[in-house]
Amino acid sequence: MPSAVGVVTFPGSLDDRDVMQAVSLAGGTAVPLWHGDSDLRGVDAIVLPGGFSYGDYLRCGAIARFAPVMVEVVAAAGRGMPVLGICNGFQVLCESHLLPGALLRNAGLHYVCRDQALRVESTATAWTTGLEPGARIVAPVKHGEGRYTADTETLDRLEGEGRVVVRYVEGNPNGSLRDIAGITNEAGNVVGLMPHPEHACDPLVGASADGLALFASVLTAVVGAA
Amino acid sequence: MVVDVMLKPEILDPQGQAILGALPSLGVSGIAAVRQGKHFEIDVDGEMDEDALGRIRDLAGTLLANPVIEDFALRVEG
Amino acid sequence: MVVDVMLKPEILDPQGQAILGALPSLGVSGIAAVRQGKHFEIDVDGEMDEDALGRIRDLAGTLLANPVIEDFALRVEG
Amino acid sequence: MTVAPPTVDTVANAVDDPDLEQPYAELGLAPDEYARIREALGRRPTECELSMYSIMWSEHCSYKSSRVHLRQFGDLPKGDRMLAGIGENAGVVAVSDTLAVTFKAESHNHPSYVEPYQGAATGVGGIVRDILAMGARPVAVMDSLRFGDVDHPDTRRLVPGVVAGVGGYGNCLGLPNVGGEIAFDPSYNGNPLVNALCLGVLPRERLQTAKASGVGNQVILYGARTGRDGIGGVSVLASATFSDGGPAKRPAVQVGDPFQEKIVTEATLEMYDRGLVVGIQDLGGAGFTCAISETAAAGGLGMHVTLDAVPLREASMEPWEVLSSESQERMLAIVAPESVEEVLALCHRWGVIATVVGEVTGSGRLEVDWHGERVVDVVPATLAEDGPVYDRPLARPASLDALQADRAEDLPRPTSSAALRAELLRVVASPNVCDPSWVTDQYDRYVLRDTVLAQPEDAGLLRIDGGPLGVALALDGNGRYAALDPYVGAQLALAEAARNVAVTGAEPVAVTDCLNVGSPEDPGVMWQFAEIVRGIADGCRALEVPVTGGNVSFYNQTGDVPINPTPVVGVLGIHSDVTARTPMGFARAGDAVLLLGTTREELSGSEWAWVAHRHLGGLPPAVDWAAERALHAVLAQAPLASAHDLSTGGLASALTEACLRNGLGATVTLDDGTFVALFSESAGRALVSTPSPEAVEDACAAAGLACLRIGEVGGTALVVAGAFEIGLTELAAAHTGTLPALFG
Ligand SMILES: Nc1ncnc2c1ncn2[C@@H]1O[C@H](COP(=O)(O)OP(=O)(O)O)[C@@H](O)[C@H]1O
Ligand SMILES: [Mg+2]
Repeated sequence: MPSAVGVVTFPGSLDDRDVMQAVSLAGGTAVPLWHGDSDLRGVDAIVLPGGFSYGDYLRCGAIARFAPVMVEVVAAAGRGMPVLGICNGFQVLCESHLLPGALLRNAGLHYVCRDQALRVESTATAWTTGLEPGARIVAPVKHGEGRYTADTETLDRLEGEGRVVVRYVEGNPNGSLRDIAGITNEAGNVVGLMPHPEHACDPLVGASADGLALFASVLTAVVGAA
Repeated sequence: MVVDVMLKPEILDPQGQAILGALPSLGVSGIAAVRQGKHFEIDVDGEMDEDALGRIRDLAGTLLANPVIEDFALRVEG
Repeated sequence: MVVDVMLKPEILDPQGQAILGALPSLGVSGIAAVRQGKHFEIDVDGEMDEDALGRIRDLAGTLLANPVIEDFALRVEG
Repeated sequence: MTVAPPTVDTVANAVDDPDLEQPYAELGLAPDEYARIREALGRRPTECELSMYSIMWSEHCSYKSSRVHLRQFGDLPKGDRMLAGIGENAGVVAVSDTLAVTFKAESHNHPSYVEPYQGAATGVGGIVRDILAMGARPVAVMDSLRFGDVDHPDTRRLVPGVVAGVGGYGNCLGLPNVGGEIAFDPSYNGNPLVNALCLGVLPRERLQTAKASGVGNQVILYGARTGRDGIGGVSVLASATFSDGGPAKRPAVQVGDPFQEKIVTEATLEMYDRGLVVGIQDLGGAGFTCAISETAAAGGLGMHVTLDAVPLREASMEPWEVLSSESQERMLAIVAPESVEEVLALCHRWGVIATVVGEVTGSGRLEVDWHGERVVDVVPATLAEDGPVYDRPLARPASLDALQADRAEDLPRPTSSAALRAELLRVVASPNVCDPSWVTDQYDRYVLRDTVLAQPEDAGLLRIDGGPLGVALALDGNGRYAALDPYVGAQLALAEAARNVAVTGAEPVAVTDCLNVGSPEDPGVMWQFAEIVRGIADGCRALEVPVTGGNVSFYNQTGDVPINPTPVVGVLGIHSDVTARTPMGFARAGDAVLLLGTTREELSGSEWAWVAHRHLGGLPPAVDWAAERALHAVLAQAPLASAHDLSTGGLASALTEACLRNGLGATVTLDDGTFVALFSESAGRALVSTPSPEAVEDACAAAGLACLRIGEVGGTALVVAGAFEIGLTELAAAHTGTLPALFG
């Protein structure tokens, strides 16, 4: 039986079905999870997808963080379950303190949707073992609040511990400090990314096929762990 | 100098509504209404005199707020 | 009850910068700095006592502001 | 403190006090219209009824000035794909045995001028609800935008707000934006145009109707609470010019809540999936009044509504305000009594407020109560169907002869290769031809994972049902052409949109339109309008495609100066295999470059004439429908590596875009008359590249289409042999720099 990847739907989640399709393309089983349920339905890994949870009116991810399902997600992350937050999901992970720092309004003040070149900085996370260290990959960014910010000490620690997962290259779309596009926690099971790997799985409808490796990585990771 | 900009009372405030809607799941009770607006802190060169006040009032009514949907309030602070 | 939330001073505020940058073309001079934040007006059910104040302070520190990047100030009004 | 209930004008009052003076003129009703209302009721209307008639008989809702002309669209052959057409919320077109798509464009011009962000945002929200009401899942949006001169202060204010509003709403709703247009012309200085289009997909059997049928069925209002926003919007703001609206008129601007719309959408789709809906209607520009009177009239039965049940934002609202409010993100569903609980529970799960507000009755009347008193008692058809119809006077403007005689073909032309090169760079940098990424990068084009082509491609192309089936969409217009000749200008808009769909390899099958003009009370404007409708109808007959829906926006003028008449046309195409779509950019070095179609000396109304001389005069390019159809046929069959339509900016623009798309240069030879070849805007043409030029030439010969082999793909420059060359870096700087420099 293929490994089960849960995809959480908050009110206002948008890329939830897109992530489920990407999980299936990678050979996994996608399981929908509902924000209001305190039940992870036996999944092996979790994705918090992109979108505008609760409209993102207050601060991106600020309200979603308090959804009942997040109590379970935080606990599972603590037990080492792979968790990936994409875009709004990354914002939720920061708001939940599963990842350090915060994502602020883009420096250019506009929402930005573009195909973005990235450099793979760490392949030591549950979600990136299938990528080549140092590789240039392309995935879309599409957000208005993706400027990664943390204090200098935190940034230095992230760099020092190899926890910057991907970095923007050939132009920084949002003014993120140190061109950071994605980070991981100390254990390497929780990853937050502003770019959208689920929109980089099939060149017909995405920016490239480079993102499929992230979903393949986690399927390998959970099979290996089982 | 502080300028607070709020949607006019008869206009829908989706942001305030979203916050109000989230309170029960946070276990917060006893709050009847929340409205969200913008808050600007403006430092003026030189004296904060009548003239400067007039300029900030103009700015508030043109750039900071759209009087069609928003009200603003000025306050001297600090 | 009013809560004002501002980005911490060391964090770049592009919105404030953009407003400042737009002033010359509007013919406004004499403004040294602009920072933009959020302003919340909260109506409490019943008395505005110590207890209610405590609840709003908690709310401000958990939901309305993100202490990683923002500071907040409380003010009783109206 | 107890507040005395507001005194309300009841039906009983109206009978008792028949001579009460009523403010019908302030509500936009003419004296004879008021007389007709009294006649229909056999008494004076109540305050609530009067506001309902003023809304339903407004230009926006009743199409009273346009209806006599729009009939021509209804008379077109329907073809065998159209499942629903004009008169529905949106047209529906079958795309397979099981699936259909629905699409429509609508304007939100006046609100966007007053509050650019919210005006544009609620424009997107409104058209999305129309699509939802047909039973479809909305899957994509497009936007067509027009602003005044780039250096006009209003333009500076409006562009960033409108673009952020279109993006803010669509992005938050999770709908990819797959195309549109942006244009600048001084004729829009005081009156921008913001037109939005939405596309939806539905299983054919899920097609919904806006009918209140089945006596005893319950009427459920769901979505946002009703507030005091936008009261009288359609009857005042959308139907009058700004100059005659003093500050006393309450501006009808609403604030949109895309998050609310998203949960309303999901809740609605779940109701459809579970078969819970008998009839459905969105609450659009005319709010609750329109929804209850149209569903009641369409059902041919009656409806009883308890207004007190409507969830309000402000308890102090009066009944006529509740009836007139334009609060966004609301829907009305007709539901069988046994399904009510399930609908309410489903809405609750999504966080959507839902309330039973009435019941379908057999009375034949629309009856509305407030605090136990009857405030409305009318035959619903008198509101929804029996509004006034005007055959307004029309007159070809006398100034048109002089305008048409002032031809751009007679203007001075560049006399050296260096000057020609410089003019090409100016044309491709012009705000109407330049790269619009500053706009389109603010829109999500990936969400939903079905976008095969989006901007900067000529058309949006979406995968349907997992593929290979797809639909293509393009939205085009050109107000300058229409100013020179509205009949031809409208046809050019149709021809361009159809061509943009055809270059992807899709077959154009259906049309929607958004007709933006000045005041219908101006006979010159009314003539333009009539010519536009006739042009589109004749064009559709020639292309054998139906008009499935559309929108009319009158009163686009500043003072008594109308905008350039601006028909914006949307064309839907079906693509049988999206994996074989043709993109716009040159793909491989060594491919042959061909120009399909005939280039004539057609420079009037062109971007060159405007950029080089700020000139508008003469006759627009001619439309040859047989040639357009031949071009469509070749584009669908020939082995092409790329295909790009020629329109504004002519071959100069098409070559620039085809080269820059993938950073591949080209060398072309334009034998006779390089200047005309580069800047003419003749219709019916496409720039293609192919590894098999003979096969393309054969296909053109078979179709009777002119075809010129003009060069070859390759290198890092655009080379016009014997004239000049421009490195791609320089070309890109010119093409992409304009909007960022203007708007930041
Ligand atoms: N306001 C807009 N919204 C979405 N897409 C747009 C908008 N304006 C332009 N586009 C897209 O940008 C591309 C280039 O636009 P344009 O130069 O008008 O193309 P063309 O002249 O070929 O019709 C097209 O893909 C068009 O759909
Ligand atoms: Mg085109």
